Amino acid sequence: MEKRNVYLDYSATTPLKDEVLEAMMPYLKEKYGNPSSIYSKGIENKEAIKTSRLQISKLINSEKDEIYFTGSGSESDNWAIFGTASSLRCKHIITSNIEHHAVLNSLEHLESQGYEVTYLKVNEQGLINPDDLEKAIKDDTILVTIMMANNEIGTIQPIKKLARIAHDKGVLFHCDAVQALGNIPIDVNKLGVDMMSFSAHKLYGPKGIGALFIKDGVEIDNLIYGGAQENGKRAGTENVPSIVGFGKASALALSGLTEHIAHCLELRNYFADRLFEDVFDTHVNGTMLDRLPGNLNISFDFIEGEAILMMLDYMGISVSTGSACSSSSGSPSHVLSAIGVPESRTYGTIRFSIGDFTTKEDIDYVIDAIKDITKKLKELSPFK
Amino acid sequence: MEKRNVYLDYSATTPLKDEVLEAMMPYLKEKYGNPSSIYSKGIENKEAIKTSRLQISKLINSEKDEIYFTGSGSESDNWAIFGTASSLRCKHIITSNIEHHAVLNSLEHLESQGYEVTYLKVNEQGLINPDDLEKAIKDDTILVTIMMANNEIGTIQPIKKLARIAHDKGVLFHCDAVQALGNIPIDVNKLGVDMMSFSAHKLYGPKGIGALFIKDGVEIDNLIYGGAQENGKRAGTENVPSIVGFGKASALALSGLTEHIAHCLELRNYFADRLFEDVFDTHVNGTMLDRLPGNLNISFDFIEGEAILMMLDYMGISVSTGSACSSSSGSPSHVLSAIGVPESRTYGTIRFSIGDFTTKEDIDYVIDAIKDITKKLKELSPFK
Amino acid sequence: MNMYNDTVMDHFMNPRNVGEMEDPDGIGIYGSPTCGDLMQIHLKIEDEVITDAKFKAYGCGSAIASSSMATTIIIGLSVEDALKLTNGEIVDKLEGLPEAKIHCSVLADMAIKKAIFDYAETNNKHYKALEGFDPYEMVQEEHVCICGKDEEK
Amino acid sequence: MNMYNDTVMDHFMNPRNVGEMEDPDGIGIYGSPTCGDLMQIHLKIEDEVITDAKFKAYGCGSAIASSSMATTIIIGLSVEDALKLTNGEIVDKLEGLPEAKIHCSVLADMAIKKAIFDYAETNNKHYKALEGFDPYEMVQEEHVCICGKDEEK
Ligand SMILES: Cc1ncc(COP(=O)(O)O)c(C=O)c1O
Ligand SMILES: Cc1ncc(COP(=O)(O)O)c(C=O)c1O
Repeated sequence: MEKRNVYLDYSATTPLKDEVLEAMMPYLKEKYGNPSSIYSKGIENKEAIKTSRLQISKLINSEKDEIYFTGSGSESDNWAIFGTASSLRCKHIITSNIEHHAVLNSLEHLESQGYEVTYLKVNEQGLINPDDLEKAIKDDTILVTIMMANNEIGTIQPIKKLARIAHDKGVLFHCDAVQALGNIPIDVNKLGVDMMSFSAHKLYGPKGIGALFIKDGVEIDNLIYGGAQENGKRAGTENVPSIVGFGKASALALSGLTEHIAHCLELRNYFADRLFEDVFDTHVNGTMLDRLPGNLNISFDFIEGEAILMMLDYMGISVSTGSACSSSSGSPSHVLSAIGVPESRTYGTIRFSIGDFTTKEDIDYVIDAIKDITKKLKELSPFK
Repeated sequence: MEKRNVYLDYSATTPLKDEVLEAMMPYLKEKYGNPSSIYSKGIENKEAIKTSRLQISKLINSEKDEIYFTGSGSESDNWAIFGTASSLRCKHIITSNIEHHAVLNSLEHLESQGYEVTYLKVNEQGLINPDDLEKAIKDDTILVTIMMANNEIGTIQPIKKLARIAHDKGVLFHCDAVQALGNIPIDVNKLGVDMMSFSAHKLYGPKGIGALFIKDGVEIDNLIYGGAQENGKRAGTENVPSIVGFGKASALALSGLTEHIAHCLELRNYFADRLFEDVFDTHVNGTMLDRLPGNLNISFDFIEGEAILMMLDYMGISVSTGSACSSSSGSPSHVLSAIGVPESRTYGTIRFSIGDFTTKEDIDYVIDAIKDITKKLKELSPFK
Repeated sequence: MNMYNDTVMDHFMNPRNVGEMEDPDGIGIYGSPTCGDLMQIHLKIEDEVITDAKFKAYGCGSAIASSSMATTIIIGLSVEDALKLTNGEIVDKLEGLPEAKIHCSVLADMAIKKAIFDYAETNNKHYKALEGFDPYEMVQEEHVCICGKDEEK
Repeated sequence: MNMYNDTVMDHFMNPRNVGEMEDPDGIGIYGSPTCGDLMQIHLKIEDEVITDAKFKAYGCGSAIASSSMATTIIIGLSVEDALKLTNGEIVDKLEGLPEAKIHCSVLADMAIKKAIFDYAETNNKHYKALEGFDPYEMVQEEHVCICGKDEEK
C-alpha cells in the first residue's frame, strides 16, 4: 500500500481554494492601500470590501450591510454575546451544553460577572428539544445563543423553530454558524436569526477572518472600539486580502453548494458503510439524519484516540480526536458527555471530516489504515 | 513631467515586502493545518507561530512568551484597556489627548460605564509633560495608556519616564506603539512598560494581524474567550500565514533598522527643505526633534486638504489629509487641535509619510506637483 | 478607481468660470473657513438674465466641482429660473457624488441664492423664491463639516 | 514535523515487549479507562533480577512509547535497581517528550512499581524503596487526564 496524504479534518480548517488565493493575490501585492484612504489606492480597496460583503450576503440571503467583518469566528461569537450583554447588566442568557468554547467561555465570563446562564440539554442524538427553550425563557432573558451545526458531531439544530420561540418572547437570537456556512444552505431571513457567526477558514477561505451577521435594526455594543471601519462597529484597518478571499470563498460555496453536499454525503456514507463492515467495535456519535454532510464522529472501543490519530498521521492521514479537551480544563469532550457517551469511550473517539478535495481512493486508503491500526492497537490493549 | 506613482502614506499602511509575502506563501498553500491539531500538519504550523513570536520578541527585546497575537492594533489597544478595566470596576484611567481612536473610543465607552478618565494635554510641540502625569495619578488609578509615536504628527513621547512615574505609584502602563514598531528602536525592558500594542501592516507586514506584549506576571482579562490558543488568552484559530508574515517583517525590521531610519530621515529632511524653499504659506505641525523619521505633517494656508489630496492623487501621489475626522464625529483632527493648530488651518493639513521604497526622485516629483497644485488652488481660493 | 466620477473630476481639475468681477451685480459668500469650506460667487445680471458668473472656492473636490458646475448651469438662465436651482440638480448634472459628499453641493446652491439676494436688495427687486430667505439666519452648523476629511489611520 | 521525536515514534509504532505472560511473577496495572489510559505490566523475576517484562497499554502515543521504553530498561536490572527507575529517566531515554506529555511517562513507572509490589507481597520480600508504597492509595486524579486530547476546532 503506497503512502498517501489524506486530509480528513475539514472541520478543523480547510485549505485555501486556488481561486480564492488567486483573488487575494493582487491585494497581497500591488493593491495594498488602506481602505479608509480617499485616494484611488484606498477607494479600490473599499470597493473590494463591498464586493466581498455582497458575495457573503448572497450566500446567507442577507442585506450586504448586515455583514460585519471580524478577525475570527470566535470574535464573532464573543461580540454577539458581550455586545448584547454589556448594555443590560446581569440578566439571563440561554444556550446549549454542546456549544463551542467561544460561546461557552464567553458565557462563563459573564457568569463570573453576575449573569445567569441556562444550558439547554441535548438528547442522545445531539439535538435540542424546542420545548426546553420555551420553558427556559424568563422575564429577564436577553439572549438565546444556539449553534447551527456542532463542530464535533455535526448535528444540526432546528434553528428556525428555536429563533421563533425566542422572538415570540421578545428575546434576541444569536446562532454560531461557523461549521454550517458553506456546508448546508443558510437563509438568515427564513431562519429569522438576529445575529449569526461565520469564519472563512471553514469554507476554503483564509484563516483570521470572520464575520458577524447583524440584522438591520439590531443594536449591540462594540467589542472593538476605534476607527470608523465596518460602519463604526468594529475598529481596525481592514484585512483586505482576507476579506476578498472570504468573499470569493462564499461565491464559490454558493455556486457549488449542491455539488459540495452531494460529494460529501456520498463519500461520508461510503466511509461509514465500509467502516461498519470492516471494523468492529465502533459507534457513531450523534444522529445520522440532521448532520453536516462531511462529518463522521466515531468511538472505537478498547483503543485510545490519540494513539489512533498518531498512527494515522504516520500514514499520512490527518484527523482529529473527537474529544475536544483543552489543555487547561483537562476534562473530556463536553459534547460527547452531553449526548451520553460513556467517559471511557470518549477517549477512543475520532472525528473524520470530509471535504471537496476528498476522493474515494482517499477513503479506501483510510479504511485500510484503520483496519491495520485498530488491529495493532487492540493487540496492545489490556482490555479483553 | 512624466506621471509617477508615489506612495507617501506609509503611516496609513505599508506594502508587503517581497520577502514577507514569500515567507507567507507556503502557509497560504500547502501548509494549511490548524495549529491546534496534534498531527504533523498542525505541529509544523504551531512551530511556525513559535518562530514568529521569537522574531517579534527580538525586535522589542521581550521574552517570546510575552507576545500575544491579535487581529489588529486596535484589538491590542482594546484588549489592554478592557482587560485591565474589567477586573476592577469603575476606577480611574489616565491617557493623553492625542491618542488613536482605538484608545480614545475604548475609554469613552468605559466612561459611559462609570469609569473616570483623565486626558493629559500635550504642548505645542505635541509632547506630554511627565510632571502632568505625576499630578494626575490618584489612589484609584489603575492604568496609564500613552502612545509611543503619534500617527498624525509622528511625535514621540518620553515613554520610559512616563512608565517609571506610573510604576512608582503602582499603576500599570500600556503603550500604543503601532506607529513606532519598525520605525524607531523599542526595548520593552528598558522602557519598563507592562503592555504594548503593535500592528504588522505598519512595518511591511500583512493587514489584520496585531500583537499585544504583556509582561510576564501582568494579568489581564481576555477580550476574546474560547479555545486555548495564545496560551488561553486570545481565542480563535491562528492566522498562520499572517503571523508568519508579521514575524518575517519583524526580522527584516530588526536587521534593517539603522538603514531604515537613515533612509527615511534623509528623504524626510530633504522633502522638508525643498518644501519650505519652494512653497509658501506652509507650517510644520509638531516638533521636528522627537519625531518618527518618515513623518511630515504640513498645514497649507488658504487651501483645503482634500482638494490637495485629490489633485495629488490625480498625479499618482498618495497622501493623507492630516485631519483625522471620522465621518461619525464630523470634527477636525483632535491631534491638531491638541497642539493648538487653529481650526481653519487644520483643514489645509496633509500628512506625508515616507518609507523604505521612497526615492529622491519621488520626492522631487511630489514637490513639483505640490508647487503646481498650491498655485492652482490659491487661484481658486477666495482668501486674499 | 476614484472617489469621484469623471465629470466631477473634470470640473474639479478644470473648473469653469473661476475668478471675480470688477463690478458684479450680486455677490454671494457661503461657508466658513472654520468649517473647512467657503464659496464666493459673483453674478452679472442683465434684463433679469444671468449673463455671467464667476466663483472662487475653498473646499474639497466636490465643493469645487459643484461650484463650477453650478456656474455653467445658471449662466443664461433668468434670475427666477436660477433661483429654482437645487443642489440635487447640481449633483445630477455631475452624474452623482459620493453620499458623504452630497451636502458639499449645497454650498454652491446657497452662495448663488445669496448673490441673487444681494442683487435683489441693491436693486430693490422682489422674487417669490426669496421670500422668507434670510442669509444671516442660515445656520452653518446644519452644513456638517465633514467635507474632504479622510479617516484616521 | 511530528509532536514526538523519532525515538518516541519508533517505540510507539514498533513497541518492544508487547504481550502477557502465562505465569508472571508480578503484575502491575495502573491508570483507568475513565482517565483515558491504562497500563499493564507482567514481570518475570529470577534471583532478584528481572529477566523478562511484557506490557499492554491503552493510552496515547507517549504512554505506549514510555511503557515500551521502560520494559527495555528494566529487563536485566536487579529488582532494587528497577525500583530506582524514575519517569524522568524514561523521558531521557526517549530523548524527550512534549511538555504536556511528560506525565504520561508516570504510567509506566507506576505500573512497574505496582508489579514489583505484587511480586514482593506474594513472595514476602521487602524492598526499602517500597516502604510506604500503597498502590491503593495512589490518587488517580493527580495524573491529569490530558493525554492525547487535541484542542477544539
Ligand atoms: C497609533 C495607532 N494606534 C492604533 C492603530 C490601529 O491599528 P489597526 O488599524 O491595525 O487596528 C493605528 C493605525 O491605524 C495607529 O496609527
Ligand atoms: C462551531 C464553531 N464555532 C466557533 C469556532 C471558532 O472559529 P475561529 O477558530 O475562526 O475563531 C469554530 C472553529 O474553531 C467552530 O467550529
